[in-house]
Order: sequence, then C-alpha cells, then structure tokens
Amino acid sequence: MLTDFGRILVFMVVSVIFVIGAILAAKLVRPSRPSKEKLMTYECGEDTIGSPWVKFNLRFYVVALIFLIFDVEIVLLIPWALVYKEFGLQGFLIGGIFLFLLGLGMAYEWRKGDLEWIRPKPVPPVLKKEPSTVKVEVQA
Amino acid sequence: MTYDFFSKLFGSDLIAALIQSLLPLFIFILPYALFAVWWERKVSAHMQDRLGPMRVGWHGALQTIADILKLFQKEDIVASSIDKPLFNIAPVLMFVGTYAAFAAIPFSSVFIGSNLDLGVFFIVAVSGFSVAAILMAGWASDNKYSLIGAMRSAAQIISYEIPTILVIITIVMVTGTLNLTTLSEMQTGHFWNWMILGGPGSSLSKFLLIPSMILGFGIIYISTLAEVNRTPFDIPEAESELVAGYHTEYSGMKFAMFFLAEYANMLAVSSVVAALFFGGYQSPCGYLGNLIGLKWLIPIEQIFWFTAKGLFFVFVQMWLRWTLPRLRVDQLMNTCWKYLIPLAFVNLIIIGLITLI
Amino acid sequence: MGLLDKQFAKESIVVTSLEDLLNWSRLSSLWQVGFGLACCAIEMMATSASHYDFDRFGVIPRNSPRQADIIIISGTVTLKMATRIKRIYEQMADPKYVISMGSCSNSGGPYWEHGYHVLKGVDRVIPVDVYVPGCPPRPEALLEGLLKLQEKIRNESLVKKTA
Amino acid sequence: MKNIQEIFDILKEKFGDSILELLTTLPVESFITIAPKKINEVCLFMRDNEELKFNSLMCLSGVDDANGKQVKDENGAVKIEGSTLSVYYHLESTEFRHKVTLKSSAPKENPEVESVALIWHHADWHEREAWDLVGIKFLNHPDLRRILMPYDWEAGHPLQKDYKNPEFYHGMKVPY
Amino acid sequence: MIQYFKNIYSAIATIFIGMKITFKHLFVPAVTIQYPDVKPKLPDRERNRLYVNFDDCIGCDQCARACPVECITVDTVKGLPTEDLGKTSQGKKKALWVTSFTIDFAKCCYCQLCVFPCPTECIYMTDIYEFSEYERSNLIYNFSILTPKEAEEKKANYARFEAEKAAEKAAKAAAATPPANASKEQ
Amino acid sequence: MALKTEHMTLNMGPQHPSTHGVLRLEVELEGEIIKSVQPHIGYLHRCFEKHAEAMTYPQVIPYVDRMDYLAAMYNEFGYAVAVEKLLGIQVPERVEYIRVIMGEFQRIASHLVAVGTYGLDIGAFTPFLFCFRDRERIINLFEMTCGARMLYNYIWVGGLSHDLHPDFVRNAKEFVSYFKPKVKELNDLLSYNRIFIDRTANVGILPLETAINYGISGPNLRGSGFEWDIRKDDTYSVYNKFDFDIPVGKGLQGTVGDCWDRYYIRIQEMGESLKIIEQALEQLPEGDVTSAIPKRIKPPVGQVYSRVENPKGELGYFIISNGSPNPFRVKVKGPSFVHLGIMNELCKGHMIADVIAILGSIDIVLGEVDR
Repeated sequence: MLTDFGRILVFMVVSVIFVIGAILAAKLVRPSRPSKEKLMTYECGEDTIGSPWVKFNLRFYVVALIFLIFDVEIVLLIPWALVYKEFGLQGFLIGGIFLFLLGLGMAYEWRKGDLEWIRPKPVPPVLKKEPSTVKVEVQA
Repeated sequence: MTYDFFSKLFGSDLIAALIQSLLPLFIFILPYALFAVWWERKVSAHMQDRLGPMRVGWHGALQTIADILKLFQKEDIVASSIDKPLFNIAPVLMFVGTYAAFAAIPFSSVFIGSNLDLGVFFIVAVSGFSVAAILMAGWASDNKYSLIGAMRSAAQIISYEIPTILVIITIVMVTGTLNLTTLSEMQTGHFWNWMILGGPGSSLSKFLLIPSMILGFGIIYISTLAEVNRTPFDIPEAESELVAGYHTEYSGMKFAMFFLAEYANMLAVSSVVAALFFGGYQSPCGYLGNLIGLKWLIPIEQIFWFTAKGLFFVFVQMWLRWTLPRLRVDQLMNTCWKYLIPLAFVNLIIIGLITLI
Repeated sequence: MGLLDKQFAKESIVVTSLEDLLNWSRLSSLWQVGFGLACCAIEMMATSASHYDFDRFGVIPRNSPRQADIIIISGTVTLKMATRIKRIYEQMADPKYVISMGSCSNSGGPYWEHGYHVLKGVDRVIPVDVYVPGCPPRPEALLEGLLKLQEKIRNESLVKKTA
Repeated sequence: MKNIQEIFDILKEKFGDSILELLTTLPVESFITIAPKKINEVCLFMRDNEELKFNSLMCLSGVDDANGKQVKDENGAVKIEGSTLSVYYHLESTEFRHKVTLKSSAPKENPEVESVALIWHHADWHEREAWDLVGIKFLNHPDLRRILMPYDWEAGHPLQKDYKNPEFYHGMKVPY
Repeated sequence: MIQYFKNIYSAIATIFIGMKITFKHLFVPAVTIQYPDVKPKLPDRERNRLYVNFDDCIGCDQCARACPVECITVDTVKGLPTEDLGKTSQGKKKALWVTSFTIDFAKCCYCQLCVFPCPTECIYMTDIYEFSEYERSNLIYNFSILTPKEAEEKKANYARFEAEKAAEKAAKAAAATPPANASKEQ
Repeated sequence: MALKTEHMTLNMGPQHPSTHGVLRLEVELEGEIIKSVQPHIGYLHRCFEKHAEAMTYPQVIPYVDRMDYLAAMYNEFGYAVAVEKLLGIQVPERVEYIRVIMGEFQRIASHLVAVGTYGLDIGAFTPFLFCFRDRERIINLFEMTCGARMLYNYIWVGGLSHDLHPDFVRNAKEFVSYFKPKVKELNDLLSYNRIFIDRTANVGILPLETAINYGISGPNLRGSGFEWDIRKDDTYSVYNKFDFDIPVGKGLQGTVGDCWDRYYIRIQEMGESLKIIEQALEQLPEGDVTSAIPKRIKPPVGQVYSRVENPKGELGYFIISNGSPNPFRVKVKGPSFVHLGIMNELCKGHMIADVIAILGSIDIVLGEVDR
C-alpha cells in the first residue's frame, strides 16, 4: 500500500515524465538551425551592455526574511488552530498572545519602514537657471 | 474510491497510483488547458467587441490545438550564454509544482489523487515550486528582463503566500480540519452550508461568521491571483515593461510548458478557493442522483459542479485581467503587507473570538 | 535533427498527411512579433483592433521574438534599424515567416529616391515571404497578405522538390 | 509686446558690435543677425532681461546657405565652396507674447557657433540635430553627438547641399 | 486611518465599475467585419491601386511629373503621320505611342497627386486593395497595351522615320547649299 | 541600506512593446530604480527635410503626412498655413472651416490613440481596443472625404483636394452624439480606476517653469497648469470664431503636472474638440474649396516660421524660399522631438514601470521625433 505521499510522488514522477517526454517528442519534429545571432541574448535587438548577473537589491532579502519569520510563526499556529477550541478561552488567549506579538512585530516593521518597497521620492526636475561656463569638449 | 477500485482491479498499488495520476492529466488538465486558452481569447474578445478566433473549427474551437501543434514544431533555442541545466529544469519544475497540487484536490467524493490530511497546506507548499522555477528560469536566461521579472515574481509570490495561509488558518479554526475532502464533505447539502455563508449548522456564530468569511474570501482570492501572476498582479511578465518577463528566452515546447502550467495553476487555485469557501465539488442545491435514486450519478454531478465552480473562478480571473491595469511592484508589495496581511490578522482574531461563542 | 529539417525523397501517405497537419497548425497559429516601425504599425494595430481583429486568424502579438512565428515589417526600415531588424528576425525560432507591409518596407517606398538613411526594401536584409502593397495598406489588405501567406504555408512540403 | 525694431534697439544698445544687422526687407519675416561667438551671451540676456523675457525657444534650425560657388572636383562631384552655415533661432516670450528671429552665420570651413543648450534646455537636441544633419559645431555643448543618423555614420552631414550618399553602410547597399 | 479604509473602498468600488462595463460589453454585438467572408463597401473616393485606362492615355507625362515618388514611368515615341493612333473617349486625337507605362506599386504612396493633372482623366484610383504578391517584381504593373515587340517596332518605325526625315533634310540641304558648306556643318 | 547594488544598463527598444515605435531607451538601473534614461532616436529617420528640398511645394504634402502619422491631417494643416503665409494668400472661408473640422477630428483620433496606448502601457488592454474602435469611426469619416485612411493628402496649399462628401455633415453629427457617452465609459473604465490613478498620479511631475524652458508644449504644457494654446494665444485659421475652453492640469489626483494630469488633459480636449466640431458644422459656409489653389506655387524669396497646435503640441514649420518652386529648406519642429528630450529629467529616481508610464503620458510619435 502506497502512503498518501507515495501517491504524490507518483504524481510528480508522471508530470516530470510528461514534460520531458513532450519536449523530447517535439525534438523529433522541430528543426534546429542555430546561428550566432540567434543564440545571442535577446534585448530588443540591441547588443547587451554588461551582464544581468549583477548584485541585486537587498530589498529582496528583507522581504524573504520577513516572509520567513511569518512562515515559521504560521507553522506554529496551525496545530494551535486545529485544537484551540478544546481549551476554550484559555487556549485562544495563548494563541492570541502569540498573534499579538506577531502583530506587534509587524507594526514595528511597518513603523520602521521595512515594509516599504524602496521608492525614493523622485524630485521633480528643477530648472538650473544659469548656464554653466565649464568648457565641454566638442566631439568632431 | 477510485484508488481502491484500480488497486483491486490490477492487484498493484503502483499501477493504481499511476492510473490515478495519469487520469487528471489526460481527462482533466490537458482538455481544460486547451479549453481555457481558447476561452480566455473568446472572453477577452467579446469584452472588447471583437470575435476572437474564428477561422479554425467552430468559432475557432481548434485554435489551441493548432497553437500546441505549432509550438511542437518550433525550434528550441538555447542561447549560448545561458546556464543550461537550470534553463532546462525550470519548465519541468514549473509544471511539476502545478501538477502535484492537483494530487490533493478532490475532484469529487470518489476521486482524489491523494487524500492528504494536510491537503491545503500541501497545495500551498507545493505551489512554492513555481517560485523556484520562475527564479531558475529568470536567472538562467542571462537576460535582464527575465531576471527582473523573476526577482519581482519571487518577492510577490512569497509575500502573497502569507495572507493565503492566514485565511486558510481561519478556515481551519472554524472547521478543525485541513483535509480538503473532509472540508468539502462538511459543506454538503445546500449552498447555505458553504463556508462563505458561515459553514454548516444554524447557530448564531454561523451568521456572525458571514462578514468575516466574505472578507477572508476576498483576501484569499486576491492573493491567489497574485500567486498565479494574473492581472492586476502580472508584473513578473508585465508585457509593456519586461517584454515577456521570466520566459522571454524560452521558445517552443518549453514555453508551452510554462503556458500550460500557468493555466493549470489558475484552475488549481480556483479549485482550492472553491473547496475552501464554496463547497468544493458539492452541488449548491442537492443532487439529482439522490432525487431519482441513482447513486452512481452523484460523482458525475460532483465532477460537473467542481468544474463549473473552478471555471467560474477562472472566468473571474480572466474578467479581471481584461478590465484592470497592472500595479507597480511597490504598490503590489504595499497591497500585500499593508492591506491584506493586517486585514487577515484582524479577521483571524475576530473569527477566533466568534468560534469561542 | 528534427522532422522539419529533413527532406524526404519520396511522397507517401504518411508524410503528406503529417505534413498537412503540421502545415495546418502552423498556418492557423501565426504568432506575431509585437513590433511596429512607422505609419503602417498603426494600421497593423488597427488590424488587431476590434474592427478587423487579427485574433480571428489566430494571430496574437508576442513581445518576445523567441515565441513568435511571423514578423510583420510595418514601416520604413532605416539603415540604423536594419541591423536590429535582422537580429530580431534571426532570434526568432524556426519556422518563421516575414510579411513586408507597405511601400516603405517593400522597396523604400516614397523614400527610395532621396532617402539617404532608408533601406530600399527590407528584402535586402531578411527574406520576405509576402509583399503587401499600400501606403499604408488597408487592414483588409494586410489580412489578404496574411491569407496569401497561409496559402504559401499550406503548400509547403517535406518532400524534396524535384525540378 | 515689443516689435522687432524695439528689440533690435535694446540689443544694439547692450551688445553693440555683436549685433550685426536687422533685415526687414523680406516679405514675411524679419530677423536680426548676430555674431556666432556672441550668440550665447545675447540669448542669455534676452531670456533674463525684464523687458524681453524670451523664456521659450520655439525652434532652432541649422541651414546650409549654399551661397558659395560651385566647384567640380576631379571625380565630377559638385562641391560648394566658400558658403556659410547658419543657425536660426525663433524666440518667444510666453509672458509678453512677442516673438523674434535671430540668425547667426559661420563659414562652412569652420562652422563654430556658441551653444545655447544651457539657456534653453531643449536646444540641446536641436543643436545635436543641426550638428548631425548640417554640420554646425556648437561650442560648449554638453554632449555633441550625432542624434538621428547612426553614431558611426562617416559620410558627412546629409543636409548640406553638396552631400554625397555612400554606396554601402555596414554591408547594406544604400542607393536604390 | 480613515484614508486607509477610503483607499480600500475606492479600489473596490472602481474595480467593480470597471468590471460592470466589461461585463456589459460581453453582450454587445461585436463590431468585427469578418473580412474574407464579408467585404465592406468602400466609399467611392477610395484611394487604392491606380488604374490607367489606356485607351484614353495620350502619353503626356503629366502624371509622372506630378508624382512625388517618381514611381510612374512613361515612355513614348511619336507616331508616324501616316499612322492612325486612335482617339480618346473625349475625341482628342492621340499623337504618341506609349511604349511603356509602368507604375511601381512597391513605391507608390497612394497620394492621388497624379490623378488631378491628367487631361483625359485616364488615370484614377480604384478600390482594389487586394494585390499582395510573393515576388516584388510582380508589383510593377505595365499598363501599356503594346506588347514589347510592338513597342520595339514602333520605336524602330519612328527611328526609321526620323532617319528618313533627317536624310531627306540632309539631302535637301545638300541640294540647296554647296557641298563644302555642308561638310563643314557636319 | 548602506549596501549598494550594482548598476545595470538595460535597453528598452527599439523593438519593445511600449516605446511606441522604434525608440530606444538606455536605462541605467540600480535594482529597479532609474539612475538615468538615455533616449536614442533616429531609428525612423526618413530624411524628410532632404525630401522637402527635392520636391515642389505641393509634392511635399504626402511627406508631411508621414511625419506625425497619427495626426496627418494636422501636419498638412500646419504646412498649408505656413506656405500660405509665405505666399500671402487668403483661402475661402469654407476651406478654413473644413480644415478646422478635419483638424479637430484628427485631434480626437490622435488623442484616442494616445489614451488607448497609455492604457496598454499601464496594463489595461480593453480601453486600448475601445479607443481604436472609436477611432475607426473617425477614420471612416476621413476615408469618405478623401479616400485614404491614415495619410490623407487632403489639405492643400490654398484649398482642399475634395469638397466634403454630401453625407459628411450628417455622419459627423452622428459621430459626435455617438462619441460623447463613450468618453464617459472610458473615464469609468480607466481614468478613475484606482489602480490607474495609483500608477499615474504623482509620477513624473513636470513643474511649469522647467516645462517652458524645455520647450514643452501642447497637452503636456497644459498638464503642468499653464493655459497656453496656440489655437487661442496665437490664433490661426478660424479658431477665433469658436467658443471652447483650454483644459489645464489641476492636480485632481495628485500634484499638478503629473502623468495623470497630462493624460486627463487629453480626455478633456476630446470633449473640447467635439464642441468645436459641433459649432463648425453648424456654421459651415458654402463655397468652392479649390478656387484659391494657385496654379504654380513659387513663393518670393523669404522665410517663415509658422506654428499650429498639433494634437501633440506646437508643430512649427520653418520654411526658407529662394524663389524657386522647391523649398530651399524646410525645418520641422516636431513637438514629440522636443518632449522626448525631457525624459531623462522626468524619469530620474522612478522605477522601471514608471518610465513606461511617463513615456506614455508625454505621447510621442516616432515619425515626428525622427522625421
């Protein structure tokens, strides 16, 4: 007898086979005519400038971190949610305190501005009145 | 249960499980995906005073088949600068994540891939596969649009998982179970037993629950929209900014897999929402099979209702898509962290208090 | 090496019916690179808009050339743009088709004589399947060009041509 | 509201020799001719002067006057020698609603005109265009590159009257 | 705080308004013209492919001169005085053989400037727009009804006529003036 | 955050869905924040000015059409006004009225495309198709009059190529009554949508003084709150006979001069144009439209700078004549060319998505930018 998760494994295996099978089957039909330009990275028909693999914004990690905290706390909440009714008000309060702390943490993060996606206030263009007198080299 | 039936028929669990897992793919998801793509084009067309596909088959009914067959013959471009293993794994992973979710969705009272006790959570967990897949696709492509799309998508999907889970917890608090079949069974009878109307029973708390449940439904529906990257939350593939987002570099069958997974995902989240709040496969008004005494009719009716509800929510997703503009990434995060999560919290506490009464 | 790269020496029922199926699917789902150049692009947009509705023919714009089958050169191709067009065309996945829409991309159009910066016909950089005349062509004319292209695809064959 | 004569008088008083002449014999529009090396000072004055306040530059155009004599070189190509390139400035004051046209000419061999790009910012692109198409060099321009033609265009400035188009560009045949 | 709930309200309200509109349009009949099956009637001033009613063409080259694109080329050769070139429908006598009258529709910009100067109204724009081609050379239309062979013939005819006339003239001149002078002229 | 992310240079265009043609933006990014935007233009440089020097005055008109191909009628209008000024001729009143009617229809059509594609940029597909559906009706009116759908060659120096079609007035009135409720629908669907407002309000704010110095004109200048319209302030043709308002940006949803204001100006201007059309149709005088067309156009030696209020802004023609039938030099000041110059200033510090919003709100047409 397969366990419940065993069946899910079968599901996954079937889907992997399906996808790989479909892609391989297409290989029987599809043409393959690579060329140098075709294998270049697409960027609207222009040459790419620099690699996209750059250090990315820290903001993403902050979100991931907050998410992690929440996720862990939520995992703790599930067993509580399943059974708290058996303990009546007391049971609810235990979870309630936990939730309150979670909420407090969230409020703190909110206040701290960690929930804000970085969005620096763009300054409307201000007119520079005087023309600069710095000589700029003229390209011929 | 069909599983036991197959198991007896072939005398092997493995074969039964195989059949069990192939069935939804071939009798449900593929036809559905074919239908949904055509339907989306038709719905969008009629919303825009157009006609949509008309030239192949009746009102273009064969359009998606032609599309798939064409994608089948398309060259598979693997650009030279990409990270090949990741690039190839991503579509597989994307589809696996989606498809595994179907394992835990009850299509009817007799057919469920795997009747997990943790059904809902399994689905939420497994949908995390798509985050990994999208990130892989975006990263591997060596394309700036893909990368930005993938980054946005990762942030978006994990953020919106929190309100989803919070709402699911409220359901768990009310019903005391995570098993989707049990959940659906609880909402049997008529539509007033559905969770959106406070669940079964007729106590005072049921009526008190109604507003909270509607709020919870709203939150989970919006978050699931975001999790499957539909407008107004389609910024990972935001066409007008990022060309095609994380699958910009994909062509041919690999792209088709992303496409298929997207539509399958839409159905998956719709059926979860239906199972949580709208009685899953349950009929809103009793069964014809019960009425005329044909017991075998009931599962078929259930499949019908399941499909109908799933498709209805998919339709609403399409409807929203063709109505709304898309949000910007910071607004998207704001919506999640400042609106949905606090509201879900408050909702959780209110429901906790109500259930104590 | 896929089927489409092969050329069969002889005709057979299997080959021809398979070929018919493949041709049918290709011709009824021509996804287009969402790409406009000049005046004709507006008529191209009008063609996908409600009154003419490209979607009826299965044409939907895909912004990434990787997923598109057909590129409609809709407008004047300048020298500065020509290399980009060539690259976008190159980056499309085979099988792919080109419609040259309007006088400018057919032969430089009104700019053929004094246009020091205009490429005189897009067929100098990429192979063109159908030329749609007009300046700009009516949406119907573009649709007719598409039908002509479909006709061309319908007659494509896996069988080696014997002269 | 000031007419062109009054504007000319103000300018003449202020700048003297830099303001060359006022041409009013033309049937439609009159213009003031200004020395090319002084144009930025004049323009700055015109923008900031309380009586003039030309806060808007409507248009800046480079023109090849083609007023020299035609010379045939050994290949039979026609060249125009000894002509001038001019820049026309059309100014307007949105406050006083008066308009004026300025002209500044420089010899074609050494077409140097002072830039006004920092006085009216959109002159930046207009001047780049004038450089690109007509070949007028703007001194002290922040970023004088080609703008419409490809950056690697080598055949000269196409709006000059004796411009010859190249046969090939990046392997593509240019003439029909 | 009030702003917070106002935001939620306005978002939901406007989304519902939008959804109402799109839903309504689901049932509005489509405006689509199903082109290959249904062809709309075009207005009578429609400007598409040019047509030259060659019977009326007198080869005056006005259209070619008016064309900003120079996509019209008209080659003519004078008819012999003995030949009858026919008349236009307005009764005007033709004097020129139009050996070729080509319009390159791959260049034409459909501006209608060639139509107005035509003295016999033989060039006009029609409502035919369906003429896309697989080959660009097929877009060059020759309206002349003379076959190339006939055209050659006419040219040769006229050249011969000219030569004859010149010869006649020369002979006349030779007869009239002393031969020494004639050789100087040549 | 003290840690800096590396800058990334991203090309948007020339083949990009929302650069409205073949514009290339070289965007320098830090994460998703714009450090600078460098527009590269010229991908559609079709050598208009060179062509104009090789053509006679009437032959230039088809090329004029092809500059701002979304407002071809208005380009012709501007060119005709300029050459007539140079020639010093008066055109019959009926011609002027028809020009105004056509021009205003063209303004609506152009704004419809601007508004529709703006919706598309923000992510709403349906309004785009609604706009094109309504534009199609205007195009039908044009087609009925002169036979072409987009590039008309209708307004000639001194007159018009055709008189109005007998059915035109009736159809035009029909359109006016058809279109009024559509504007409201568009507003409900897009303009007042909360998401749309969030995306556009307080984004890309353009202060008035900067706008004037950068030569911004038309709806973009009015969006910054300056009541300036060449139709009224430097009037030409018969615009002084009509009663209409100049909508200015008031900052209804955010700050004056933001993207929403610029967008909403266009919506309001469509209403004003309808007003003008209605009045012009009422007052339309009788007369001959071709009588004033000169047989040979050979202006005297001289020069003229003439400008009109194109749907996109101030369209100026600078024509130098040396007395021959061909213009010596035609320089066009296209509003889009000028407006694009401010992209860098406007975009700094915004996010990628805002670049699209800003670019859409200044409504450029590449044919006019590059000419």
